[in-house]
Amino acid sequence: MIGVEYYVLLSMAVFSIGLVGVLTRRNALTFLMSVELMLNAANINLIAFAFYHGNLTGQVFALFTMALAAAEVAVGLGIILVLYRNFRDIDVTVPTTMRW
Amino acid sequence: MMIEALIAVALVGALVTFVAPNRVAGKLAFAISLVPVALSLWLFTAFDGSGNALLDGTLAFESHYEWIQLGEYTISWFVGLDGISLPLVVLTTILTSLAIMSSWTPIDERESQFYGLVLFIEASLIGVFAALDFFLWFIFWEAVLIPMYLLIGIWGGPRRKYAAIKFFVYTNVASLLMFGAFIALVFGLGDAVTSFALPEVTDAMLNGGPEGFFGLEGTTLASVVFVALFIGFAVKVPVVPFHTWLPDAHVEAPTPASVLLAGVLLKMGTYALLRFNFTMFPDQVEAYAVPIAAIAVISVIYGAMLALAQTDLKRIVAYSSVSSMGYVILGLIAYTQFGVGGATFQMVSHGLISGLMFMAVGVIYNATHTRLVTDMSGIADRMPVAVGILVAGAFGYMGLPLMSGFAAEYFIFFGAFGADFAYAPLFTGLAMFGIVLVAGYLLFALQRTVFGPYRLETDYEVSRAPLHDLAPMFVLLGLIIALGVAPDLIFEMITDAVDPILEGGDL
Amino acid sequence: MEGAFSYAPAIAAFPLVAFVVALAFGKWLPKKGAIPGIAATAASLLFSLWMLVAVASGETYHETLYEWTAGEAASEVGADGIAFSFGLLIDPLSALMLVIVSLVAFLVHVFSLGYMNAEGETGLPRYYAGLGLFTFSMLAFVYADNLLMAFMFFELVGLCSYLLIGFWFRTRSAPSAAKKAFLVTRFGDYFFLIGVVAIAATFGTLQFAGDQSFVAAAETAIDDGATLFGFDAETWVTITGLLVLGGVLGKSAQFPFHTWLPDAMEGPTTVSALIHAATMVAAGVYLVARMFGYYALSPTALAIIAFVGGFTALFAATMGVVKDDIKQVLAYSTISQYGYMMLGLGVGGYVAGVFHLMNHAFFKALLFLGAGAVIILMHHEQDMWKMGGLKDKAPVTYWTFLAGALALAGIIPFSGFWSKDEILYDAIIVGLEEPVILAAYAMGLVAVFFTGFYTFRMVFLTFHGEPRSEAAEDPHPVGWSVKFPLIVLGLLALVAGVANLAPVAKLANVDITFLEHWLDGEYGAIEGLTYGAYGELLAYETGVIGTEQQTVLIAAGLSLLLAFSGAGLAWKLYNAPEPVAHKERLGSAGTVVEDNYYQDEYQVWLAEGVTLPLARVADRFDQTVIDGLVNGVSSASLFSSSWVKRIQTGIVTNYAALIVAGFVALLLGLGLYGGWF
Amino acid sequence: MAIYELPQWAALGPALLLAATALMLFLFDSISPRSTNRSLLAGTAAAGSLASLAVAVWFTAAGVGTPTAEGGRGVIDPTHGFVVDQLALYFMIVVAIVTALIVVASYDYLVDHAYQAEYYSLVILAATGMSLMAAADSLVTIFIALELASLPSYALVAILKDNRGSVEAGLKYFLIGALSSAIFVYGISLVYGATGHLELSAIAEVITDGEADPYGGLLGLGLLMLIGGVAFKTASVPFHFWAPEAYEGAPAPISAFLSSASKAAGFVIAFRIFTEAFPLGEIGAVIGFDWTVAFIVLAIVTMTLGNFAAATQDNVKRMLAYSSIGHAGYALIGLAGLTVDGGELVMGAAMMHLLVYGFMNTGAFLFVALAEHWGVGRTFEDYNGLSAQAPVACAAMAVFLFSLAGIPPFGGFFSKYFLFVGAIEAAAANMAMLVVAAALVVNSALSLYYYSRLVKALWIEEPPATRDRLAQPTGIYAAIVVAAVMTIVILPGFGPVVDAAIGAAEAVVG
Repeated sequence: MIGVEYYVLLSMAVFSIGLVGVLTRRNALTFLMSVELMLNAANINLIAFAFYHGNLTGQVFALFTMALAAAEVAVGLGIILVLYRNFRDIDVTVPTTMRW
Repeated sequence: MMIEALIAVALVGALVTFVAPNRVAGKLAFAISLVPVALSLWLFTAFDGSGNALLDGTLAFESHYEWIQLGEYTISWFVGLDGISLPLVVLTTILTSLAIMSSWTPIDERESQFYGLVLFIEASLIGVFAALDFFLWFIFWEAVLIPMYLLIGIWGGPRRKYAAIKFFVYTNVASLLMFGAFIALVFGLGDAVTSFALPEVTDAMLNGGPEGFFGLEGTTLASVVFVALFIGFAVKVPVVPFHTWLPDAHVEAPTPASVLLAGVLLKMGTYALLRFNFTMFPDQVEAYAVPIAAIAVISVIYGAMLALAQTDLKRIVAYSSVSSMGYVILGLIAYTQFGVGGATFQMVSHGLISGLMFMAVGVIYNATHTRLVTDMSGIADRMPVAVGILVAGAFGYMGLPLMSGFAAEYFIFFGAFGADFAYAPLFTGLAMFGIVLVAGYLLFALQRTVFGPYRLETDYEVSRAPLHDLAPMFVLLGLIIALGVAPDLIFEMITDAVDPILEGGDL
Repeated sequence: MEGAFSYAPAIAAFPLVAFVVALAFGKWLPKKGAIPGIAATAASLLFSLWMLVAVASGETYHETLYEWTAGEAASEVGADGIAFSFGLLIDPLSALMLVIVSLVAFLVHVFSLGYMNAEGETGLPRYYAGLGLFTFSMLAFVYADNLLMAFMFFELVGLCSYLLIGFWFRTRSAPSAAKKAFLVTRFGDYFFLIGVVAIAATFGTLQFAGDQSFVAAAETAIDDGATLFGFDAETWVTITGLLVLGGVLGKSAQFPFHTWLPDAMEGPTTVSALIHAATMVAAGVYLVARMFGYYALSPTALAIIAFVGGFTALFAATMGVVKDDIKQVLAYSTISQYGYMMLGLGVGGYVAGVFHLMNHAFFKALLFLGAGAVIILMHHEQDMWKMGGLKDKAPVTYWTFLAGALALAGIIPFSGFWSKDEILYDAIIVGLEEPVILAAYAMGLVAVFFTGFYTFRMVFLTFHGEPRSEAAEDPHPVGWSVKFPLIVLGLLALVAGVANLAPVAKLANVDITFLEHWLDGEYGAIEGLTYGAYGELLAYETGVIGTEQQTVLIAAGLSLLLAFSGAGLAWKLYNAPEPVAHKERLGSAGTVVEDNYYQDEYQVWLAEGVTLPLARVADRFDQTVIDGLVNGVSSASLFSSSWVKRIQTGIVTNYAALIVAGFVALLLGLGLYGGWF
Repeated sequence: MAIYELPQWAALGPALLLAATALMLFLFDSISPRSTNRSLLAGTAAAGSLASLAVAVWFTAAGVGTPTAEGGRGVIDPTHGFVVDQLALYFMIVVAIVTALIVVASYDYLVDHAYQAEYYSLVILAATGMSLMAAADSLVTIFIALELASLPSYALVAILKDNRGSVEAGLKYFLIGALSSAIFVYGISLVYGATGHLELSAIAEVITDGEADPYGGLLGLGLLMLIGGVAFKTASVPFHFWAPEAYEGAPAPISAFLSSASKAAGFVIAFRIFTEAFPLGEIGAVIGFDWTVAFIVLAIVTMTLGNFAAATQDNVKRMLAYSSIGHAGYALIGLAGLTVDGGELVMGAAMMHLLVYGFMNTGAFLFVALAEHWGVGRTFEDYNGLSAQAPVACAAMAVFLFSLAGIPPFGGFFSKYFLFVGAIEAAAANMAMLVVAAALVVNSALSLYYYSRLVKALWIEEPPATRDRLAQPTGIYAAIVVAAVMTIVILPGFGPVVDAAIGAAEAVVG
């Protein structure tokens, strides 16, 4: 029987990994993946807490989150596509026509 | 409903003028503006009010409707006139008409917009003087900014953009400060007030005063608010050292805008000072009498000194306004019947005289296209009548007896000399030295510009001014002399409204 | 005669109407507005004479006609309301002055026909309008019944002088002179106005006459030993009196405010005549006479008046000695003569002062109009060295001018002698007790010598000897409109002295001091405004040398002696076919005198060397510091703005980093605030 | 009103109508994919949003959400996770208004644009999401509605596929959005962990009962993360970085949509979450501080940064973008000024501001849309002297700008000055609010400067010699004029607005 705090630690680790990815990676796809990691960190929490609190709300919500994440990825990929078409690159630091 | 009619006519007139074709805009606007004049004159004759609007005097043409319920506070459409505001309303309508006529010559582009804005200003100004609910009053107070900003910005001189934005932002910041202070006061008054109606607030202030707010003692709060309000209004007046927007605005503004700016807009500041600081805070007035008197004296002398150093006719008149407004402050702080009444009288008088001066300078400028004292000389040779009026106006400004300026200044001096605060006679004597300085810079300017051998580099022949440029000035001159010979035309109703203030409301 | 006074307002109204008519329609009128002016002043003269008769028949008039405004004002002595009104006060003094003013104004109008119209001046409507307004203001001032009304018309007189002195505005000098005249007198009026305000605020009334007058109030205050504005009553009366005196010194061109007067010669000579004889300059002295009761309450004020008067008399006379321009000489003589009047009033010689005011009005008007005639003769040449020999060519002008000169020099039996002698007599009898007054008397006495000298220097240079320019060879003829006023005034200059032959009366013990009786209210006067009443107020001791008769003789003898010696010296030096200048004999003193003791210099320096630079400094301070602060705020915020927006680098990863950073900062901040760590 | 005949779920009518409209548009698109029948599409969309508006107004008038005590029909729970009270209806109205305006304007803006149907359906879908956000009262529904609003917005911003600006904007918006929603969800998970519930009322109960006390840290962290998510939606510091680019790059109507409706929706969830789930006082007892502190800081920083950055922009659209960040800062005062015992005045003022903002800011962006339609350029200089050619539109723009600056006689004056009033009132309880008030003064002065800069360009500057005459697209003109008229007439008619807003505020506070 593993205490909930371990799950929390795990999710925090995953979240941090995702965050670091977001901050360091310049490839749009990697960026996207990192965000997914962060979302899944949240899911871990939700499920763990659902188990801990003994109600299913968290688990259900986790399912919603996954679905939304998928939708998000879909939109994201579309945007990355046009990004590539316009900038011939998917480096997120390239498009800087608008600043200041 | 007369006041609503007054405002409505001006507003509708503004809209009509906006869409009218440029050719007819000027004449049309003038024709429209005659209606408010007639109305206000009728108000003047039908005036049946007595006492002070804020101190449960009987209001003339009052109308009061609830408008907004903001939490436990009511905001209402609340207008009415008393002996202080009525003369200013009449001044506004008359000056607007004359300003419109005086701009037929100089304004030659986008006329319909120009005259529309002028009428819009008129509406707002009437509102400022008639409104008795703080929010309503503040709306009109701020609404004046937009048209004036555009008037200066579009039809102004070379540095018009700078001048316009300076005027706009500077006065708006002051308004915000003043607004915040007053709101804090209302909250500080607690349950004593349930609306923003000025009479109610005044009543609460005179009976009990604020309980205190954000940790401040009631009296401390009152003092803080008093100072904040004073600064907020001082910018509008303007009082040294908050005056620097004025010369720029005046110099750049087109003649009619200057006329309204000096003639009425400055009076908003002094009017507000009278209505707020000097009606609601008798104790603070007493406490701060000496510093305020000092400020007044500084405004008078310093403003006159600045005027002395100028070479641009308009700048001279602009700075002289600072000086004249100093007299108003002196009269207010005197807190005697003649002092406060004279200050109010001076608002009207200075409105007429400065309007006349700006018109005269404008007429000369129309012909010479320069305002620099150094550029011209002996203009009297070419435009005798215009110069004659300019000289008359100048002497009016110097406070020549039998012109309204003398009456106003004499009332103020007399009222201030016998005032209760320390060294009142001394302050008065110092401030009075302004009458020498004003003569100095105006006569210097006259000698160098309109007199002496004719000199002006132009490639055309300077001709006499057209009648529709002169007519408004004759009207003003007539009014100035009328008020100078018979000040009681308005002074009686003014004092009638002033007395309650001095008695602290207990009548 | 009661009815007469109801027409009193018309006296001032006529010229006012003339002013309006001339201004509005002068262009289309024959003589460009001279006719209405002459008619109006003539009418005023007649009505004034009528008033004189009425007063002589024992009536007086003191009526408030129009309330300017009224209100509450807690005054220092208790009265808690005050009314400012226009009213008339017609008593012996004002009735007399009305006649003088309207007479001189009338004659000046007539003279103008010859001086202005005939010479084809332009802008005549403006000229006659100015004269009309001038006369109106002065007349209204003369019979004003309260100090404020007096001040108002006092100011209007200043305005008119400005307009008329600057009549030839196309020149450079005239506008400048006009400005100077107004500014200097305005400076005096500044004190005057403070005085008015102070008196009003102290006593709650500004009436000249009656129990409600401020004079009476002041008297009671002094008797009660009240404290006014922190001073004891008498000091306060002195202070306020001196403040009012400021206006007097300004208008009557007394030291140190005399500098505007010589420049005022830039105006048409007729205007000079009006200003000097009957209106502006006279107004000052008249004011002192008008509120003499108030000054009588304060010996200090009186002493100062006397001393200033005596000093000015001498001071101006010396300057008159070296002038070459005929009008300049007259100008300084005016200053000097008004010095005498001040001296007279200052020593309590109310009658003497008024007497001299009257005589001077006549002979000075005469002299100026004479000078005007000379200027016509000389084709507008004013330098006396270019004249000469006019005696035979223009006899009328010569003899009348001579009469005026004799009066001015104070040669018996011309009018000037009697009044000047009376002033000096009153001065010496007080002076024997009061050293200050004695000094004033001495100066006045010495001035007599100079007066005689410069007067006859002027006469000889102008009329005697050989013509020194072709203009003088064949003078331009003068018409009746010029001669008529000269003759009238000439006669007056000769006989006006009869009005008050005080020395004769004292010596021969005959009762012929008519003016004294007149002013003492024997025919009718208002309570408290009589010579006698003033006499009781006066605190002066008087003494005599030997008997009174001897004193009279000594005084008269001394002044006559000096006058004659002055005239004689002038005769010796200048009554030659080809007179030569003797200035260089004076050496350095001469140059100092020629430069008017550098009075103008220091006053111009005060205006342009001190005030103007100060103003410029203030302006620079305003532009840089105050306005700089305002602009500084805006530029500072704009600068910070351009800096703030830089954090929007455009690189999305930076955004992510900044978001996280900001979030962490918030976390830490609130964590610390919430005491998590 | 025959409202009881309607089933409970019908209370969500405004949102449902929008959803239906979106589906209809999809249907239409799938039937004839290549069709570019603009009038039909735009018409449908407009009709849908107007219908939603009408229903929302009707419900409000019918007294839905008004406490039964006051003769209203009380709060309605259409279904689990949603609540329809005055607050919900108020913001549904705001959303519907903005949607209608921008849809009408898009009619001209999208001339010869390939993806008409997609565009409109996405807009309406996003509007549906925002409308649902107004009614959601469970973290689940809130998150779903929020994503429903966000995902179409990403696509809309980038919809000009061949326009680098649009694509870049879309990318940045999406990336930041994704990050923010991740943080938001994580916050939710933590709150769930601390309380074991996702319905706001249930969370509140747990906190009030003190059962969450052991998890103070967890709860506090979660709370901050929720704030982060909200800050993203409302474009508040520090989650505002997407806004300038997104607004600048997006098609102008979309910028209007995002900066007005989306922001408003963000605020409604903020109001709901923090007032309902984390009651002041109790929450302070648990996590050590009241969240108002956070919002005070955010409000000051946001308004200051937004206005200062806007002051020296050259690109009009970007200036408006930053100014809308500044206004987010103003609206945040509505949360910062709350106190344990009430604060409906300040929160109501914030709501009024969001409503008026829905007109004036939308109008301003639509004017930019008009300028883009004309192709006059994007900078202030390019706008010089437009008034000579298009006086009506420029007059309307002047109205919007002065209203944004809070100058009477325009609607923006009241809402802004009521915020000021509210801030001062709140200062009685919390001195820090004085700083907020001071910041408001400084910022509105600065904003006056840059708004009038644009007025200057339009009205004062001389027009360039070479500029051919400008078209007058009906749709955009109509939208702009309507917005302008509303901005003006809302000032005299502000009474009802105040009542509605304060009522809405009372629904959640006190």
